[in-house]
Amino acid sequence: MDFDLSEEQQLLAKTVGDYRKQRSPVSRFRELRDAEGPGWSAQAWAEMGELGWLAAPFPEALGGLGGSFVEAAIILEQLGQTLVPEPYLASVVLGGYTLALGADEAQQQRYLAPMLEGETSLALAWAEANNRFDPTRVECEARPAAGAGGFTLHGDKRFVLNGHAADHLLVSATTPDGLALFVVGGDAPGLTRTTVGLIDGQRGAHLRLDGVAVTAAQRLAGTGAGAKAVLERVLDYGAAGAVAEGLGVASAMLDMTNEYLGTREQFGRKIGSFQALQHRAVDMFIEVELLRSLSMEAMIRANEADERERVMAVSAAKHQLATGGQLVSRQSVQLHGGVGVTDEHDIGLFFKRMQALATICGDGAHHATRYAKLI
Amino acid sequence: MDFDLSEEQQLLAKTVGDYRKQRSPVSRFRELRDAEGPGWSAQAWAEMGELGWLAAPFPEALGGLGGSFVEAAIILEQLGQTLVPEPYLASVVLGGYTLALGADEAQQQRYLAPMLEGETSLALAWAEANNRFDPTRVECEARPAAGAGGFTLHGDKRFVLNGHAADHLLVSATTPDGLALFVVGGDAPGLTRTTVGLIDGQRGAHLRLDGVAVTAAQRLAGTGAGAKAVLERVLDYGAAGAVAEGLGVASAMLDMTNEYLGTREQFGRKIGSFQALQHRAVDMFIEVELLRSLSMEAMIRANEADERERVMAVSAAKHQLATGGQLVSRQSVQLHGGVGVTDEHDIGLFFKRMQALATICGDGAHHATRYAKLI
Amino acid sequence: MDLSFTPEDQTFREQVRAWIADALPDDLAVKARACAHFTHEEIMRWHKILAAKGWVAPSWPEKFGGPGFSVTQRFIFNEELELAGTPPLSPFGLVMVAPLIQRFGNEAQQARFLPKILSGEECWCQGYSEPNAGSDLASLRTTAQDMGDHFVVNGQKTWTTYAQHADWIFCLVRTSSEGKKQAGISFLLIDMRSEGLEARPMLTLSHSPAFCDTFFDNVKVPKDNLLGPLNGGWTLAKALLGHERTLVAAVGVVRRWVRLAKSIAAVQVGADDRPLLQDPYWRRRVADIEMRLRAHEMTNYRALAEQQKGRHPGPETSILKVVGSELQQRASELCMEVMGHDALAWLPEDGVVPDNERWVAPNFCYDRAATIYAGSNEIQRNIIAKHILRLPSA
Amino acid sequence: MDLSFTPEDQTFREQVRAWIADALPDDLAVKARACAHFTHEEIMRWHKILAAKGWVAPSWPEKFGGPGFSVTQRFIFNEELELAGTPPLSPFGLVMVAPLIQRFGNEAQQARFLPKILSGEECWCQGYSEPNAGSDLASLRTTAQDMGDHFVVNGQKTWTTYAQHADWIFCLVRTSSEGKKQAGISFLLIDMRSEGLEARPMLTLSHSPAFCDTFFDNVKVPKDNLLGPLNGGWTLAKALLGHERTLVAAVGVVRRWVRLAKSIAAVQVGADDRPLLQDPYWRRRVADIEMRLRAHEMTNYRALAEQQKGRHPGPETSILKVVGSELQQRASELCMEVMGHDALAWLPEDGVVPDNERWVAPNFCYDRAATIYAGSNEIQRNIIAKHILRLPSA
Repeated sequence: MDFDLSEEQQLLAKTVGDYRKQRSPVSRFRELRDAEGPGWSAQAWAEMGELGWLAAPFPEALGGLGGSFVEAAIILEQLGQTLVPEPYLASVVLGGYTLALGADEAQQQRYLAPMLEGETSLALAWAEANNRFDPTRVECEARPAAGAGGFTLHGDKRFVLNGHAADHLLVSATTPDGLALFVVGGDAPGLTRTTVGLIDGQRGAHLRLDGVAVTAAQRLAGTGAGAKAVLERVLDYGAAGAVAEGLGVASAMLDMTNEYLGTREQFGRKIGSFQALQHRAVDMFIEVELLRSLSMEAMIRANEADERERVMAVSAAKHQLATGGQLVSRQSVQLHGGVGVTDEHDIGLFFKRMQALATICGDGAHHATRYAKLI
Repeated sequence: MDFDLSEEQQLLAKTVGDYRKQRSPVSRFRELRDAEGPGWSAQAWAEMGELGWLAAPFPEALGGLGGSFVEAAIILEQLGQTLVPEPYLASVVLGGYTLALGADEAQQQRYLAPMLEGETSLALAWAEANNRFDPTRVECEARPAAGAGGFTLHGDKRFVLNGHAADHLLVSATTPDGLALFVVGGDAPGLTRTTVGLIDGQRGAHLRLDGVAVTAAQRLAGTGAGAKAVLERVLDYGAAGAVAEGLGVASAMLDMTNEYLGTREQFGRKIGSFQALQHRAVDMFIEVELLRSLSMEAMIRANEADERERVMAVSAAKHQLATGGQLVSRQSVQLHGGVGVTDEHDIGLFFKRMQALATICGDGAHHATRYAKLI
Repeated sequence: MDLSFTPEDQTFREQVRAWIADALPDDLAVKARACAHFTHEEIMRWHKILAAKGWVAPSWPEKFGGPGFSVTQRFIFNEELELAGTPPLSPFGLVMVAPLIQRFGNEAQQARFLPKILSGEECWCQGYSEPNAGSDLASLRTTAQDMGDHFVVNGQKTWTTYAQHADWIFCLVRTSSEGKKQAGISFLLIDMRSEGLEARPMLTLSHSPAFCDTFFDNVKVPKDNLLGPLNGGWTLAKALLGHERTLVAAVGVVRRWVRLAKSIAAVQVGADDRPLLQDPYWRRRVADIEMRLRAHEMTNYRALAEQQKGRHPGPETSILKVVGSELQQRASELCMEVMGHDALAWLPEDGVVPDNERWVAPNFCYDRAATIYAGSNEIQRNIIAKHILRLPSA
Repeated sequence: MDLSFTPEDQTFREQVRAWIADALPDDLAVKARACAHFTHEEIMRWHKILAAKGWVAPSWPEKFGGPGFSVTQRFIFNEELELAGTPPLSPFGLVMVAPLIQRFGNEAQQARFLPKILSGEECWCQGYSEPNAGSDLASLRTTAQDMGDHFVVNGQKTWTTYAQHADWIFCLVRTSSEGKKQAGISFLLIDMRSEGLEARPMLTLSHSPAFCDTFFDNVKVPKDNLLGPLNGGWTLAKALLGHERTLVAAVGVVRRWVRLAKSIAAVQVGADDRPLLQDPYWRRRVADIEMRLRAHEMTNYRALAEQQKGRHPGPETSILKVVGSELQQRASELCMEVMGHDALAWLPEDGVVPDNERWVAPNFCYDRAATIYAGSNEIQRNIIAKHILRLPSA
């Protein structure tokens, strides 16, 4: 039983922390949000590649730095604290792990390696109109094409994180022999990407696949139960990643709120001296600490292939994000009073990011139901 | 739209209120609880009969005073405020309404009339081990006996309120042609009554019916769907009655707690001056007022034969008792601190009565589920 | 006790319903069904339709142009407007300043202001809060200096809702620094086109410019525009607080949000391929809110019944703001939840999400203000603790 | 980071489990399975069995008779005891006063008291709270007057748990009225058989005589029984508070209650003729508590890991009491709920309700104290606000 980070991990946390404070404060997120464009910077992405953050969690055999998901979680928690907008969760966790677990070596070489360098970015297209957070219920079809093992893809994908900007999209579809995953280029003929504004000020895309032709080499090596297992594991990494980033968001909100309580005056006193507000702040603190505990467990157990252990740890953590994390978020706005509901104050940006993270990779009800099946 | 009581009703509330303050303070309940015996006094019951309280809600044709269920609710709210232990809910509401709705004239004359005078008391035996608050799922059997329409009753009934003391027990059982209700004398051969201590310090009984012989005249006039409809309506009266009594309990607890907050000192100040405790008291006040609103609606709609309107009003109110009422109860103990968890302080007696009332005639989960089916 | 409506009330209800169905323009009816935000122009268009019918100010006395509704009729009327989802009228003129002008204004002020509020010719906004006077309203610093025949106003108001559309603003200003801080406050009516007055719209969490920072730089205000006595503004503010309380019970809003949640849940498919609304878990979630809404509605009825009998509002009215605003948030949170992935969309184009989901996310964000404005819920709880429960002060 | 146990730890766990299965007397094992209350006699019987094995005081240093467990072993050991549901040992001697005697006592005191605590020959209770000093402990009024070679103690303690079974009581008493009220308090060890000392048992909500009013009427206490410095008792009290905090995390209790709720829900039949545990609503209710318990357990592990490294407890330890006690209440409330009608029964005879339900109602009632004792949760929140969040004082 040891909750300490290794020295390397502590250094990583510090490096990312320094970077986001100096190079990517909240004002940077706000500028990118309000500007035309993808909402994030390719240059910053390339820098993250150079710094090794994108490769950190992957084994050396795949071009990674030999870390584990813990490294990704450490980075995400830091990025959450100033709302760094680069698509770490979408591209490294959802995209990267899909390739790491589901692709063959050639595919990893071709699609994963350049992403780890920060040269490209990825997206995972799994959500559909009728699958309510279950990645294995897929209406998108992969119809066998004439000739050597190719397919044409037909259907719609929704709310694809980083789908508007990704160079390569990983798309789930049903083949005659079961669920499969395909790599599709962002500029593939027959693919229409509609950029969708998200509640947190980031962007995503809806995809229309109107007979997109893919070759056998674009189908990820795993098939049938393989692709299903890959998707389930990847979405657990995604949920644990959202929890880690959400922990960063929640702890930043708690700090901002405590700071506000200690400076704002009404009725001739600091409002943080009012006992009812103090106890509210304590309740927020409790939820942050419980979220931290479960985030620690989830970032370790997300690596486990054993389904029960993994699912219970990840779902408990994601549910805590959607309940405790949301409590912190909503009470932070409340305790900021009038300024809290303006777009001018940063607290609202965190509030919206928390709302998005609570939904991404399954909301609280979804994860609680999943947990309840295993008790 | 009028929420005012009539002059007669106001007078009734005042009369009952004066009686319970002067003649039945909480100390009387405590004495009866700690003494051997049924836990209530036949003499007080006879007095209540003389005062007309037992007859108040029933039509004149049945020997009543021509009021409605509103009168019963007014009386119950008052009785709740000092935990008056006489079996008004069990005998007048559950027993009385079963006879009023389900019995023929001769049966009403024989069993209801003396109860309205306070000469006898009644009990309704509907709960069984496997029916989870649903009175229409009955395992108790009524087997046709040789000769003129009689039956023998076989089976077990549980947690029969006032079942230990009632002169006549109204028992549900399944006949070959459907659900039926029977009147059984407390001393009937084949009937075993086991007195069961209840959490609130009152008593009830488990019944074993081991071939209890009943004649055709002991079967209530309604049969099949009739008995089912009667039971469902009666349990709605019972639930609304529990709400009214629970409102009395909750408002007494709020008053006691406010009083304590205004007198108890710690850290050199009245503890009621601490803002966190003030806001807690406000939350209790809110729940009491919401309970009052729903109790008003339930006491009127309980009379409606239309199932949807009646069920929604009654179930919403009972659910509020089990949530808001329990919040008031639990926070009252909390705000009393150490003395609150001793048996010596009255607040704990109210706490236990609230717990019992929240369960009687269906708990919060039961009523919420019932409501949810109708939305 | 009687919870039913009379046959006359029922007839009235049918008349109102038929009239709304006929009078509400088609484009507004479409938006009403989608729980969309209405623009200022749309709101004022509906205001004028109601005004032409004589129904725009149901609570005004007849002598000022009210329709002479009984309290029950007012209740029915509002309920029908809410059920139809008609544009919510701006309350600042009709419901907030007008009753004060009626009660505290002189005849000249009544003649000058009331008809144009009624007709919709002039819109109002409220100048109360300041950057350092939110919950602690009496600490306001905007001053009005007495210059003989006029005042000169300097300072800043904030969170002035829709000031950018307003013709007039009613303000609390400091006219004296002597005595208790509540004692030196006056109530001024100020023309928004005055020189030195500027309203700068500010974005809210819903990304709509719902309120402004409003700056006063040597703004001249005629003495005629003082409402009520000099230094007596706090009394007017407190009188208004009572009005606001029933205004913010938000029964209609909550009911609309719950209905919306159900309409979304009837379409969104759950993990078992059934619509969420057929899943016991989601039915229970809806039921929990509906049961509490029912309790809140009954409490609101109790307050209305008191009003109808001309009695002082009972303690139950004090909880309306708190319960209503908290329910409003719960209901819009539920709408977000039933949407699943669609809750991620922000101000989406046509077709990105179903029509009835388009406005949920901004509503959800904007609703965070419900527990803050009109006296934050913390302040409301302080007031109840002190004035209703009479708990001791520190 | 590593959440696994070493192979050595696993072996230790198996040894402990096997020993308990063997050593726990049959009659106690039966009660353990039913989550029954254990009597004082039963608790002390188990104490002596553990003492004979050398395992009764896992956290004591070896030089005083501790078994030399590592922190992880202590954790595993406790977990196994909790899983087996063994009688909960009285904490007052072993966990509360003993560490203070070890840290603040002189050699004579250590030799006099520690061996008898270990063996179970002497039982202890705690004399802190007074009728007017509950949350505000420093306001205590029980006095110890210095008579040269002894003190004379006068006053009243209340909520002294199981004082009727105790041989000794450790007390906070006032030895000076000068300076801050915390400054004049001393820590005395008092023989319960002293003349003038009387413990009157008081019934709790669970109807068991769990605590006493304890009266001191000119009780003579030798000077040798002063623990720590004169007027330095507050330091000892604060040191003890840290101990209590991990004691009241209540992880084992909550886990036992949740397991009990599930065992009841596996038998109780719902409206659809299925056991409640197969109904998604009740599974979700259990899951909600289990998920929060998981968070609480992980937080407790974090605190243990800090302790293991010999570091000061982090801020996470401050929340253990609050979260644990609130979970404990939620879990016993859930037990009551799944029982349906059976929740009405009070201390039932054999056969009235299933065996595993018999003790639920008194447990539920007694658990109301969990958020009150050992520093009420309101006091805990005050402490966190001040010392962890460093929020300003009024």
